[in-house]
Amino acid sequence: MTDPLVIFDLLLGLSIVALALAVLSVRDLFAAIVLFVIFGLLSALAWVRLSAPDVALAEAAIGTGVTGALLLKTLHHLRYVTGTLDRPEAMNLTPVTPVPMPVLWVNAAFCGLIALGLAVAFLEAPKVGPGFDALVAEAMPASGVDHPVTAVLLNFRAYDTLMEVVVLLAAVIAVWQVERGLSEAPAPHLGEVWQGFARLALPAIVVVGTYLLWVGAEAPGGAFQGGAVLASVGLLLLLSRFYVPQPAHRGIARLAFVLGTGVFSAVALLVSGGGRVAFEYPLEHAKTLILLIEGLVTISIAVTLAALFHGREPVALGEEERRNDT
Amino acid sequence: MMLESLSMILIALGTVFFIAGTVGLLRFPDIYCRLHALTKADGLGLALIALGVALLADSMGEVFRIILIWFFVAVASATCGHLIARYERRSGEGPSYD
Amino acid sequence: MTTDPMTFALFLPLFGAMAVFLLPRASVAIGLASVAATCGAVLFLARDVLAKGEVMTALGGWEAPLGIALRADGLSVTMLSMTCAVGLLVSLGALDSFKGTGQMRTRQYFWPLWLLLLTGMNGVYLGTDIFNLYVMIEVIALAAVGLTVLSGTRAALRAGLEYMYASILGALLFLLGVGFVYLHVGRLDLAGLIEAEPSGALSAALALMVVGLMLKTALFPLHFWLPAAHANATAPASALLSGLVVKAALYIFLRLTMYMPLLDEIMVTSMGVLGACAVLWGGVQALRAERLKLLVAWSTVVQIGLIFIAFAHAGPPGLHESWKVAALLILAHGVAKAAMFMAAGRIRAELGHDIIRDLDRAPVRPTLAQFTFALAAISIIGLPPSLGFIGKWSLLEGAMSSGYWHWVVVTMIGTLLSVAYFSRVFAGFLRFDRMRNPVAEHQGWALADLPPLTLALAAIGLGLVAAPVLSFIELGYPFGAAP
Amino acid sequence: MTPDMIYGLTGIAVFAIGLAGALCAQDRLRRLLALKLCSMGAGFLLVVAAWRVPPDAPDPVPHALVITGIVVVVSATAVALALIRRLQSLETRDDD
Repeated sequence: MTDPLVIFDLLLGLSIVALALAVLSVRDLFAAIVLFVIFGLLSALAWVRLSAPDVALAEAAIGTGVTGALLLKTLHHLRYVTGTLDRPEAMNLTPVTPVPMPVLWVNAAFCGLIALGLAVAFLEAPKVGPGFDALVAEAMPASGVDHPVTAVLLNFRAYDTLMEVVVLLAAVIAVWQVERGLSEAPAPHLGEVWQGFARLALPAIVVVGTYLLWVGAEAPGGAFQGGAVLASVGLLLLLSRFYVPQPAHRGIARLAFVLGTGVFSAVALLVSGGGRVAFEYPLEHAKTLILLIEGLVTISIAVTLAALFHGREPVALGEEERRNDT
Repeated sequence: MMLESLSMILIALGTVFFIAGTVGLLRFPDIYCRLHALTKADGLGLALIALGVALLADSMGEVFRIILIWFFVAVASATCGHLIARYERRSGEGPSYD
Repeated sequence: MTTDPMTFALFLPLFGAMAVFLLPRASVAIGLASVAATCGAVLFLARDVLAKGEVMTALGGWEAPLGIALRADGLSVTMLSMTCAVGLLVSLGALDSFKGTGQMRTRQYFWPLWLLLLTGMNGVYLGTDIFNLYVMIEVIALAAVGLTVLSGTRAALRAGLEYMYASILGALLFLLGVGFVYLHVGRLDLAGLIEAEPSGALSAALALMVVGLMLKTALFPLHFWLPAAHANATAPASALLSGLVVKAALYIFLRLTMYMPLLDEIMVTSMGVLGACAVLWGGVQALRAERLKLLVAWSTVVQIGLIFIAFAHAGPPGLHESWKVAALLILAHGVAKAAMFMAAGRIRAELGHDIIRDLDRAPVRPTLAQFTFALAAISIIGLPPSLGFIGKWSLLEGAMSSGYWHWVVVTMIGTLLSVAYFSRVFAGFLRFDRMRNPVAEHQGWALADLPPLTLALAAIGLGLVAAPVLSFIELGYPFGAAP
Repeated sequence: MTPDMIYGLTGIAVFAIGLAGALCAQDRLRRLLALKLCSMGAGFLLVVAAWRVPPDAPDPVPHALVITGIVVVVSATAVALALIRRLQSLETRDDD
């Protein structure tokens, strides 16, 4: 008990658990989403305490920021569809049959037991376990970058990262597929003050996103955090109607979605040969290649996240019907 | 040492403002009063904390970034306050004067 | 450029998916070409594995604990070949299912999603790193959900959402398990797990990962999402989901049990018991199903249960043999079930419905599709000389020789049940007296019947070459041949 | 009492809460939120496992894994939300 910050940790941990409970128990869905966002931000704070600033940034930008926007947009759409847009008091969108109390208790007891078992297993495990520390430290000079997390993401475990971008690509294809022809809820009109704010914020966000990407080579930051921040540019543009997706833009959007994955996998394949395997960047070009991949992946992530927020594939009105008729 | 205690005092003062804002959020009767408490107190609280942290910064670059953060948070929270009040007024709930 | 076939088996479908997404108008040509090219890469890989037993590539040149390695042995090449071959035939079948301009958008989305699915599955079969496996099952999950809801009907969307929730939860349980593995072992490659000492954290990790995989592969009682999802998807999607996708999680499960020898009598037996419940419950539900595709979907639940019984049939001491029986059944089911779903889709397309009770009143007789269905059913019921028969026979033999008679009883009951529920369908196929106004010019077959027929014939024919298939599966087994 | 212990238990608690919610929540959106809680719990465990006593830098590999996990989960969330939107539109239209 030497460190007074332990009290802070305890308080933070308890608030996080309390917020998690509140997210599930509060009746209003809007409140649940807002509480979830707060929960995410406090978790990010906890991760800063655990000296994981990269993860905290990613969580705040993607796990909380973009996800929160996605959730709120969906809630708006659901309220529009069910005609409860102007009745905030209509908290549940669909009539929900309450779960009987005994079921709730059994469920709680079951999950409590699982938590107990996991907690015992966790406390039993070595305090500071073995890890990759030594291996990473040894391999860092050959990685081409100075920041360990970036080195792991873009070099040592680049294969994982490529597949992660593939997951994003799969998501945007699936979303376009699911939402084809879906009518859109009208965007709320937000007024001049907000428009002014958007004009001020847009260039600033671009700068911040680019900075995060650039600084990732030697300090916390990188493609994913930068991409998420840049995605918020897209969100602002879409919300403020400075940009309205047009059917004619589909081709370029598709290109932007696959740009990161395409260049990443092409580079991975092209560097191989002559005794080298896929993903094995030659040391003298490693930094350049990683920067190239990161930059393009950032663009793809930003566009993809913004497209996930927008949802539907922009299809000309009636195009779907026309095609079905012929 | 002097600088450190000064920054401590500033941060503590900022925290007091945040607590006052939170109390206002919980205790005030309608949305407009709550917004008033929240935005005022938080704006000032954040400014004090930013000042306190800036005193501890190593370089001018860091000070510059802290000022930027303060500026954007202030602008964003002002816009948010405006949006909330605007939504409330449009949905027909005027301020209550009793 | 590298000449490593494993890298190509991963990258070819990925490039194909991107090209198809960029050029939707050329989707059919590019899609078919990519699947065929992937088949070629797998053939090269099979040649390498035959020569060397196992093949490894450390991606990025970083050796295993730090980097991620690809590894192929007999089992993984068997799974890869099944995936690619079944995938190619389903792709050919999809040409007919999604033809016409009205289906243009469905077609345009089918191809990129299916190629991403192929990427993910190939990644699973070549993966050696448990976190990488987590990312791969997520690639599979998103693509599979996209395929489930391809028809866009309300029932399909509902089923797709349930499937999505089950997938996310299963993957997150697996991820938490990965966290516990790291906590205890400090590395994430499968090979590192062998040397790990047993501990609470490792048991927790194993339990979490196994439950997550059970949810993904739909083992009773975590099968709730499967029947609706597989029954409501379009025919090619159902064939892919039922024949291939559930096998990815099963494969990871088999791998984990090879590298994480923590399984004791209780755990293995409880797997078998859950499998037995799946066989019985799924059988009863299949008997009650009103629609043909729903019946086929329930039969998938039964077959998954059977695979788990096969895994457990000789207890922990027999694990080094019983995984082969499980692998054989996985292979048999993958081929036969894809054929069956496509045949069911063809029957539905010809009849306009797939209500089992009304099969015998149809004005048309899609004879070849019905024949294909019956052939696939032979393998799934387990009649000689099909591959399903060989699998079931080895199961029964192994269980009898190790004295686990209860598994014999359950398997026999399951077989009888499957005969019973498939008979409902055959009765509809074979009765002609209730047919209304037969359409004279209907030929009874179409070109689109050929891909499923090929698959069904393969399911039967593979039984005749079961011995070489078995010895191929054993190649490069990490713990050598049976002691 | 060290930070890793506190936050490790926090993570396990959050995962269990999310699991309970995912098993019995009725509302579709709420169930998704519960699953998101599960993902955060798993993230906590990995970040905690990477932690080293302060002068030592934490292990960067789990950090990279959690970042990957966050992106994967947001993708899955987006697809689930699209399904929810589409489904609600279909259901409301059919009810009329």
